[in-house]
Amino acid sequence: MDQLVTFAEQWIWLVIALPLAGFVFNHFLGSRLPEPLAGVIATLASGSAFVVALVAALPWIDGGRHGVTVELWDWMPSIGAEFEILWDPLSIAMTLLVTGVGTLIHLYSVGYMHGDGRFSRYFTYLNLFATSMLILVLANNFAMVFLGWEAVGMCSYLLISFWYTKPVAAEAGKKAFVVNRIGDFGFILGLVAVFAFFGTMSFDEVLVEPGAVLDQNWATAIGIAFLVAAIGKSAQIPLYVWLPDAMAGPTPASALIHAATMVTAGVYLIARSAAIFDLSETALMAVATVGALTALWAAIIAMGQNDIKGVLAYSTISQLGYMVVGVGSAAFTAGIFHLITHGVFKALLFLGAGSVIHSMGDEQDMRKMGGLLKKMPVTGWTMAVATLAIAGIPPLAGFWSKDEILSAAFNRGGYYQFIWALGIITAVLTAFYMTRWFVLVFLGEPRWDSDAHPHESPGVMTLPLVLLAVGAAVIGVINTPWRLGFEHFLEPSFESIHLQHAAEGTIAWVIAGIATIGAIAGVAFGYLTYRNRERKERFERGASRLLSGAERGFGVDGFYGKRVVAPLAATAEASARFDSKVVDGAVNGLAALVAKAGTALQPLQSGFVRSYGVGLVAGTLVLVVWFVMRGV
Amino acid sequence: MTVGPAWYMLLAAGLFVIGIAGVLTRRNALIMFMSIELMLNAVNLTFIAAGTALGDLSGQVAVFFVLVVAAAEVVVGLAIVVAVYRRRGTANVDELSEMSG
Amino acid sequence: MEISVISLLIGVAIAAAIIVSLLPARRPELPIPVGLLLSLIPVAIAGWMFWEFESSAGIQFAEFLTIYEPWGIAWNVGVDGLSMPMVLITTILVPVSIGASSSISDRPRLFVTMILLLEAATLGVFVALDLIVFYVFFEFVLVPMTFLIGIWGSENRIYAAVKFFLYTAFGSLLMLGGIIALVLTASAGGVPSFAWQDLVGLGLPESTQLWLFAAFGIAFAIKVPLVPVHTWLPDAHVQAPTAGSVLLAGVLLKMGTYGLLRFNVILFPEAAVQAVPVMATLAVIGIVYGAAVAIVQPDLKKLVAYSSISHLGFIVLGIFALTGAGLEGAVIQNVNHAITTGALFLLVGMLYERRHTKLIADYGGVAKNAPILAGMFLFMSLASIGVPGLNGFVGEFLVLVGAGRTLPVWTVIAATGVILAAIYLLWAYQRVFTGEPDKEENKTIKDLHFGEIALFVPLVALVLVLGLYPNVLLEKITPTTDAILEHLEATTDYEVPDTIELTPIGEVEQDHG
Amino acid sequence: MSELVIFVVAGAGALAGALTLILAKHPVYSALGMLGTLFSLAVLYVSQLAHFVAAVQVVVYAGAIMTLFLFVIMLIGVDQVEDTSETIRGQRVGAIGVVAAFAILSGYLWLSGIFSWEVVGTGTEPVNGSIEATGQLLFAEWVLPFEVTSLLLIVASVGAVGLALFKPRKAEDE
Repeated sequence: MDQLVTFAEQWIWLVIALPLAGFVFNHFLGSRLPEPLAGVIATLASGSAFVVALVAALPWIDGGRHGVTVELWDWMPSIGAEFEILWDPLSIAMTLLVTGVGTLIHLYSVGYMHGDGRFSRYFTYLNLFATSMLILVLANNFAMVFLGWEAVGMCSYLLISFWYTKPVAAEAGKKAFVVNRIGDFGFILGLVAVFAFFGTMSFDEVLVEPGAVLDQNWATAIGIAFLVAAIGKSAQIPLYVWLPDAMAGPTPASALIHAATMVTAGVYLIARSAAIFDLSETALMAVATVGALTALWAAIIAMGQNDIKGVLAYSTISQLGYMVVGVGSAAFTAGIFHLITHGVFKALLFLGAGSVIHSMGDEQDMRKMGGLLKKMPVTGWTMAVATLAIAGIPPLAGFWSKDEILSAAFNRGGYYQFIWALGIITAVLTAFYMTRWFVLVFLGEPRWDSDAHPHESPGVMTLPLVLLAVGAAVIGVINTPWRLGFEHFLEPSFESIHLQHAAEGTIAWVIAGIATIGAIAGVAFGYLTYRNRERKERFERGASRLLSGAERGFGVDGFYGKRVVAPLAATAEASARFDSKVVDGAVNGLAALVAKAGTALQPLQSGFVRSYGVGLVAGTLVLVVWFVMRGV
Repeated sequence: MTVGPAWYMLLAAGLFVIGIAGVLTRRNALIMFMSIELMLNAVNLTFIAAGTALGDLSGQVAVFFVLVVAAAEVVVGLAIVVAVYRRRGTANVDELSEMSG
Repeated sequence: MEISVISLLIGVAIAAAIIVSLLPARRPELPIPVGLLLSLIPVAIAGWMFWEFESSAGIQFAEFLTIYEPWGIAWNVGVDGLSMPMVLITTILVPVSIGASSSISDRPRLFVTMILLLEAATLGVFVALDLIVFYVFFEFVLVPMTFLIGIWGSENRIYAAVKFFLYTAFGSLLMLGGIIALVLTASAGGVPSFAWQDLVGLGLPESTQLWLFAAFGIAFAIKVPLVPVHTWLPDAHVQAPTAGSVLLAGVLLKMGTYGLLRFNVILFPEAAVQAVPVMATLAVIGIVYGAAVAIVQPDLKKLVAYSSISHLGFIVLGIFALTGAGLEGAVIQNVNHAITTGALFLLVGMLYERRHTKLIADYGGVAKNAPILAGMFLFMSLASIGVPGLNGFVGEFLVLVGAGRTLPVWTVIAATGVILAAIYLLWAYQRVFTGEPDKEENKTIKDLHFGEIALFVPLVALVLVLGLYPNVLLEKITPTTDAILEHLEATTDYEVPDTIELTPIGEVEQDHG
Repeated sequence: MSELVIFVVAGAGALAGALTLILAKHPVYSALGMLGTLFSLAVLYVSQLAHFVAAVQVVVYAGAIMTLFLFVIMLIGVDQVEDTSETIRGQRVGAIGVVAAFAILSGYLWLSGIFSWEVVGTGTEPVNGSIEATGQLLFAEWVLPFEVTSLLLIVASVGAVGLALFKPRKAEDE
């Protein structure tokens, strides 16, 4: 074991360096390689990072072992920001998710991006994305987290606007970046405060015992600042608007953004700074509230979406809400657990959706699908698993993690039981809309356009689907109420914290039962409603206002456009006018004034020497008088 | 009876004022020039008188320097007058007002 | 007396200017390559200096030759942690800007001569420690720059050149008055000395310091420029040729921030402490206002110019945060901004050469045919926005966390500049480069050729090195900035806050857990 | 007593010459008036024991400079009679004003007695305006300014030659 720890200390930097090397290699040489090679190299880079991480993780698997830090080099020493890797259970879990799921997405992309003119460029971005996320999760100080944080934002910008010739894609990429920047604003303020009180950014000093430095108000303030950051990156209310638009990128990129990387960063940040949140009940409640509201709100919107990826996008937001509820209930392990399971099944869902879109000739409207299960059996059945997993049907992955969060929230009591209630409602809605999604796409009669020829995707794409489906089915076992393996594994990362544990005994069974019943009810209602055209139409008529509102996302984008962007643009316009008219006008006005004064004084310069002479003598006179007065 | 320096000063002042009047009222460049020379001479007179009165020979030395400067000035000034006359056919300064603003 | 390396550095720049000016007039293709080659010598010298530069606070490579003893004027030069980075980046930007001028066909010999003279003068500004020598160089910088704008600028060049000259000359005259007043006050009737070393820590009365601070401060504020004396900058940038813009943004503006630090803060510590609210407010206004105005600029070059105003605000904020991280951030941001904004101006210039327009609306979809150009623009934009890992972040972040301790409210407002920067640069990128090229001219636009890419190699390398390992600079800067803070603490009541003390929860709730 | 007589006579001569200078319509008369003033001043210098200066006054001023003046007057036309009517608006008023003011100021200063200082040298040890004394002072204490004046004269003569060589552009064109 000790050898493996040494291995981890010595070689863990490879986890970041390998994808980075893939990025550098493909960046300079990728475009000269034959098509699949760039993708293969990128996949290998990511995969080997996974292998290294897996081997390095072995000593920690049993739990109870503390993290090690590996310093690489100085960055900004005066603020305690070094390039330093923290290899502890939390970062191990994140790293394995990012590299593992990431590798499968890489592999899948080799098939999906086949024939794209910028094939190799896509893989450079993908590798860079993985690198950035790994920097984020492996960082041992807030500044380095922020480095990864911004870098994933940048990569998401590059990937979302990958097809930049489409104005929609370019716009979506920019929107993602800018909205994320609003969250970053919170992050920066949080970091500024951390530095102001701790004098360093290093986890070693900040997170060990923040209660010895911070007072109640500032603990809350820093918590809220980090919450704002998480709201931006993890697409919570009110900054979730970028995520649905992020669909404009290639579908596997969406999978990467939504499942393994990027959006989970916010949850990770809160979990990582658990020691600070632990000090402030207020901050935790704010987190839980944001999460619960987002989960519910996004689930409602997801019900009305007709875009195959749109449903998934809002479901991501909704599931992220669950994770935020988890960390907001101080059940940090539960939140991370859901992050992991969600990473697996959401990657699966997106890749499946990509497979469908791919085979349908870039058709994304679910109203033009249906009955694809027969044409695409592998995709269809893996999607069935994923749907049941996200719906929370036991014993699939989603059930365990979701139940853990809800149970913890209920167990925390008081206000959190209200949060729990919202969670249950969301769970029912989730089961419903995901079933609707599955039924519309894979069951029923074909509603394809005449020129569509759906077919099963190539093996390079279905292999990741199968692997992920297996994962989605079984990954829940790592943390069941009977054997809290994952929680135990993570515990060293949350040692000094009052972790909220799930309920035990009878109550646990009751809560699990309620959730299960809710999920089954949702699935059943969804299946029954959408499997039958008549009932479907009746339902859609009955709930038409809700559904059409949900389809438009309840006009939130328009509201922001009108109430936020437009006033901002007007202010900017006004500033520019002010600048050219008033500020510069004043300068030019002054210049004009001088010129005018010159013109006014021009006649004095008559050109007659004798006139000047008069002035000369008069001046001399004045001088002499002055001398006399001074008494020389 | 000796004449005190004050009288010399008065005489010099008179010459100086006359010189000013010449510069300001005459428009022949040569006469203006001579008026300036007159003013310089007035100043020279004060140097001499003061030097004598104070028993200091430096007053006379100062006159030498004024003289040299006056000579140099005359040389250049007259050259200018001649040059202008050759070009413009006049020594009337009122006609030379191109520098009017 | 041995000639020191600094005299050699400036001498080489002047010699290069002379050599270029003596090239035969009928060989117009010569000046640019010759100038480029010659301008590499100062890079080597400055690089050697940087290598040899020790990480300590004192003045290094100092040289002292009396010029006029009764007035205490001397060729008194040297570098410390504040000036060394600026000397280095100045020498690096000069060959880049000469290399970017291959399209100059009108009197190229004079053009290159002017750039080399500009280099000599700016180097002089950064190494001068005698106030008169500093002033002479500070003013002399105006001359070649005015010619660069006035001769090789675009349509409205005369207006811009005159505005630039008058505006900045006005400020420097105030400074000259300040210099004389300072030296007269300091010498108090004895033998005056214009040596900066003699003027540090005089303990002047506070009111005197405030007056002198204002005299110097206005000159530097115009140079930086701080709102509201910034309007010469957009005009100058828009009209200037590419090389002029690069050097203007990269080096000339830094003379302002450098001067604020070198003179205002160090010579008038009491006044500097007093002036913190004013200067910080101006800086923050500059950050937000510059960014807001930049968003809606229809002209790409003007947009970058306003972004400069915004970024320079960060530097000033960092200076007047008066904390270790703030000062470090300000100095390193000086360098970073020179690199990224210099590169952005280069790119705008290259776009202009291809399409002869600077209006954003005339572009669209350029990335399709010029992916390298687009990628470079995006890279430099991201560096400028302050994406971590690239250089812009280090300075901005250090400034923000440094200012957080002493100027929390200002910091919060300044941090919004981070959002706005993303908006204006990415929006500009979106409008210029993305989408389908719908205009005929944009469909045939050529990508960067080899020579152009070569210009960016040093800049990209610097962006990455300074983003990932800024310690190469920081370790040379920090001793000096620390010394400045010690000096402040020694001469005023000001105390650099260590960390802000709170009543920790741990103490309050001792019995709780 | 003799000094008083000399002062009155020479002073009157100087004033008369000066007035002639500025009032004569013809430049030649002006020059002659100037000449008179210079001679009168030389006389006054002698009475002030400034023998050498007086000699120089006659030789250089009256001899060289005035000759030069006369030469130029002849060169550019002796017959040029000046129109004395004033054409510049306000010039006459201004001129009279400042001249009067200057005169009044001088008179005031004279009356206020600031020139009536205690005479130091007279009677005890009169200054020696001889060539030796002057020369000794000039070449010892004042040697540097003296040398500089030589430079000035060279520059002046070079300038004069340059101006003389200058040809109107019209002539060049023809």
